[in-house]
Amino acid sequence: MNGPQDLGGAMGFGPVRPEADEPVFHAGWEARVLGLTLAAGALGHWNIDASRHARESLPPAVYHASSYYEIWLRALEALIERQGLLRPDAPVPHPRRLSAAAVPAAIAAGTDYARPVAAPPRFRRGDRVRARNIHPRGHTRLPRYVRGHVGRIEAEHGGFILPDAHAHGRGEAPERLYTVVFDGAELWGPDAEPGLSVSVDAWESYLEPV
Amino acid sequence: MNGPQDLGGAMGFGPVRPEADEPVFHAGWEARVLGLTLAAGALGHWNIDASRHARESLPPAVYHASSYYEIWLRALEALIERQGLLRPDAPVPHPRRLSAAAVPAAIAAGTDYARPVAAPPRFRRGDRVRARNIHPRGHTRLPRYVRGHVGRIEAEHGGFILPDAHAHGRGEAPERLYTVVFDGAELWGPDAEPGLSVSVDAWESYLEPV
Amino acid sequence: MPHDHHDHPHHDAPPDPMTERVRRLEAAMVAKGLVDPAAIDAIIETYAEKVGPKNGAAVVARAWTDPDFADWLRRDATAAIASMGYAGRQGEHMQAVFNTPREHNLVVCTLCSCYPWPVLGLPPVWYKSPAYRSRAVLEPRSVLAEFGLELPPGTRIRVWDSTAELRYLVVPMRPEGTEGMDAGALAALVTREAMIGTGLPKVPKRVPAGVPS
Amino acid sequence: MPHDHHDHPHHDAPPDPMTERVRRLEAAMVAKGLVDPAAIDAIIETYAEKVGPKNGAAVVARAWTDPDFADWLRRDATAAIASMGYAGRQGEHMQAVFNTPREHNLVVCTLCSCYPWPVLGLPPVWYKSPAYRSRAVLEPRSVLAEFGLELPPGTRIRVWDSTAELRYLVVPMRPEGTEGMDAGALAALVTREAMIGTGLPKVPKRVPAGVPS
Repeated sequence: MNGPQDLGGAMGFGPVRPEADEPVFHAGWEARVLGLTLAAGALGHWNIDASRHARESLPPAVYHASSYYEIWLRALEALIERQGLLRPDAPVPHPRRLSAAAVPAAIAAGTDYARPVAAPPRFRRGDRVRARNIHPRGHTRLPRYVRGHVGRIEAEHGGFILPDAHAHGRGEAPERLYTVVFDGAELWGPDAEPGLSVSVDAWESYLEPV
Repeated sequence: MNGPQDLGGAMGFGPVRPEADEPVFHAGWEARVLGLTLAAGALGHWNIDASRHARESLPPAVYHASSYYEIWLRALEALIERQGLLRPDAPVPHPRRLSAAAVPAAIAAGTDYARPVAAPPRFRRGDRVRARNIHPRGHTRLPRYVRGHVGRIEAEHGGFILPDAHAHGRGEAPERLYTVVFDGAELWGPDAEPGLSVSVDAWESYLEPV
Repeated sequence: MPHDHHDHPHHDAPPDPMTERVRRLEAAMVAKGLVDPAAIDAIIETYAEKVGPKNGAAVVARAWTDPDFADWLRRDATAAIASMGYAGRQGEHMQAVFNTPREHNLVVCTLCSCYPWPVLGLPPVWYKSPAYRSRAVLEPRSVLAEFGLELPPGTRIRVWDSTAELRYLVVPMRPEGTEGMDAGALAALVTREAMIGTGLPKVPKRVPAGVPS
Repeated sequence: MPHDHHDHPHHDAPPDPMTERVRRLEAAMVAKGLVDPAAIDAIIETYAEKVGPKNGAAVVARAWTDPDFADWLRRDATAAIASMGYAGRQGEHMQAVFNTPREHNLVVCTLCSCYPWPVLGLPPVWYKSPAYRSRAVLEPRSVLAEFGLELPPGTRIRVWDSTAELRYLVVPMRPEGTEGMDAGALAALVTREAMIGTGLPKVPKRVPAGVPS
């Protein structure tokens, strides 16, 4: 979706403000939100794409006025509500509750997002491709600033779960993933900084041959 | 600028909510802001393009969290501050203060934004043109959703003050203005509603031949 | 002083922050001789009481009943509308766009809130809302549905994004069953929404005998 | 219970609204058996104390000192990095990108905050900020200037927008004057910013005698 998360090329946010000796968390509640989000994710009711979609689905005024962990918190609240996890009739405890003992292994394992794809790659390294001009109402990982623009395939990474399907309960629908490089002037025209190139990682259905 | 004002095609703002029997103002302060903005504009320190730029230059979080007249108020405050109109050494009263008696004539007169342009039009009705892929840091009236897309010249309106210059004290720099029509599928690809076309009014330097 | 009569629905409650903020700004501007409170009052009075969609409705009704005027409106909307006394601020460069059975017109300003003040008055909140501004150019049919307007599937939609100083007035099609009505009666059918494109004119209350509704 | 020990810098002040809101949510989730407070503590402890940019610095220093490892890192960063014990969540699919005199790499996630947790820990606030996310792809040179980094005009900038599950680690060029240093000493020069691309490695404090600084 063309939501508030799609920030590439937007203006008006002011300077970047690095913080010297920045702590990992700026308040105790931020740490709790991180922990709650990861632990709740382990329950299996949603995946990372659904989480991201919950965040980008916050009203833009809320998204822009919220700190990062506040966005996480609001999305977590929304996911819990949607799944009814706090309803009186939900079983207690949840059968997949993450135990403290299981945390190190869960973090160390992560989640493998790669999936085999039988069909041969549609594009090869060096091919010129156009990022499709799509404007889906749901989740996508093709940012608006590259849509309609022509780039070059730099690498093919094999199959990966497609977020556009996965975020909405439509399965993993794996597709090949490519790194596509765009010249700065192709993306930003005469206002591009000289000597710039920008790449995105794009699923095959995001691309069309030129 | 690619600021918070550039809303065409953005998602996440929810339904449009028409209000039955809507009053002209929803609070007394809204009416005062309208009046103050128009009266302050008559002082001659800024033009309509500078006003619009002051509004779109609000931080996106502020812009999105503010009601419309709140945006006007914040921009008015910023313009007054920038021009130093409330500084102790400013002359009192302002020599161009708008009197109540002059209000009807000022409103009735409006401002003629048309300007003669000697050069012949670069484009003719029916010409295919591309909206240029510009990303100026300052004010522009070419919305992001048409940039890079091909449309057709539907009308040529003669010369008009160029906002991109006028907003920034760079004179009127008049250029010919065109109505350019885009097919919905050209703008939005496969996600376009069928039977849609969208036009913008674009200055000559916003366009290039195809 | 009239400018002190802001609305105070609850005289025992403290004024809200925006009221206070605006009052302070106005006081400072008045003290510096930048604005005359009576001028503010006059501006407000103009848009609260004098200028509104009745002006545009009169223009549309005349276009429905006077083919020469309709032709003039099509060729030079600024002059045609000014001839009826509606001119000035935010209507300096007018364009009238005519609905047809094949194409419906819809007006938006995605970048701010451009709107033809002399014929429609000040824009409603929804016209200025991010929801309308973002969606009117992308999914106008969905937007129209939220206004209760379902166009035939074959009707094309033409959206006019007011990105310059041209201001658009939609001239809707004259409703059926209005053959015997004069311009005054017709104007009462022409809503603000019909002149933006988010609505259609009202159907006349009494259909003349013999005309199928 | 450790999860009750949120930071309370002022014990006499009421907790702030976010602290309260999170505490209420956690209490409800604990009551329903959705989360174990000790598991939350373990997650926090992992990222507050165990995982951080020191991991990535060790990877970079080894790449500087071990050509075979550098080659492996280039070909299969996930496996090469995992061989040093850094793997798992938000680092499942790693890619190392090497700065050269001709091209400088910069990593961003315009759509959220994708970041290689096993090698860099959790991202700093600026990395997640709208300012960085919006500008890194449009005007990286201006962004780098705000970090005090001025690249030679002839150096190209390559920005990697992390739009999928690949996570990027920038391998900066080894600073001059570090010829005699071992991997441990070199790792101390490798800042988090150098591995995102918004900085360069620190210059060694003591330049060996005879080597011009």
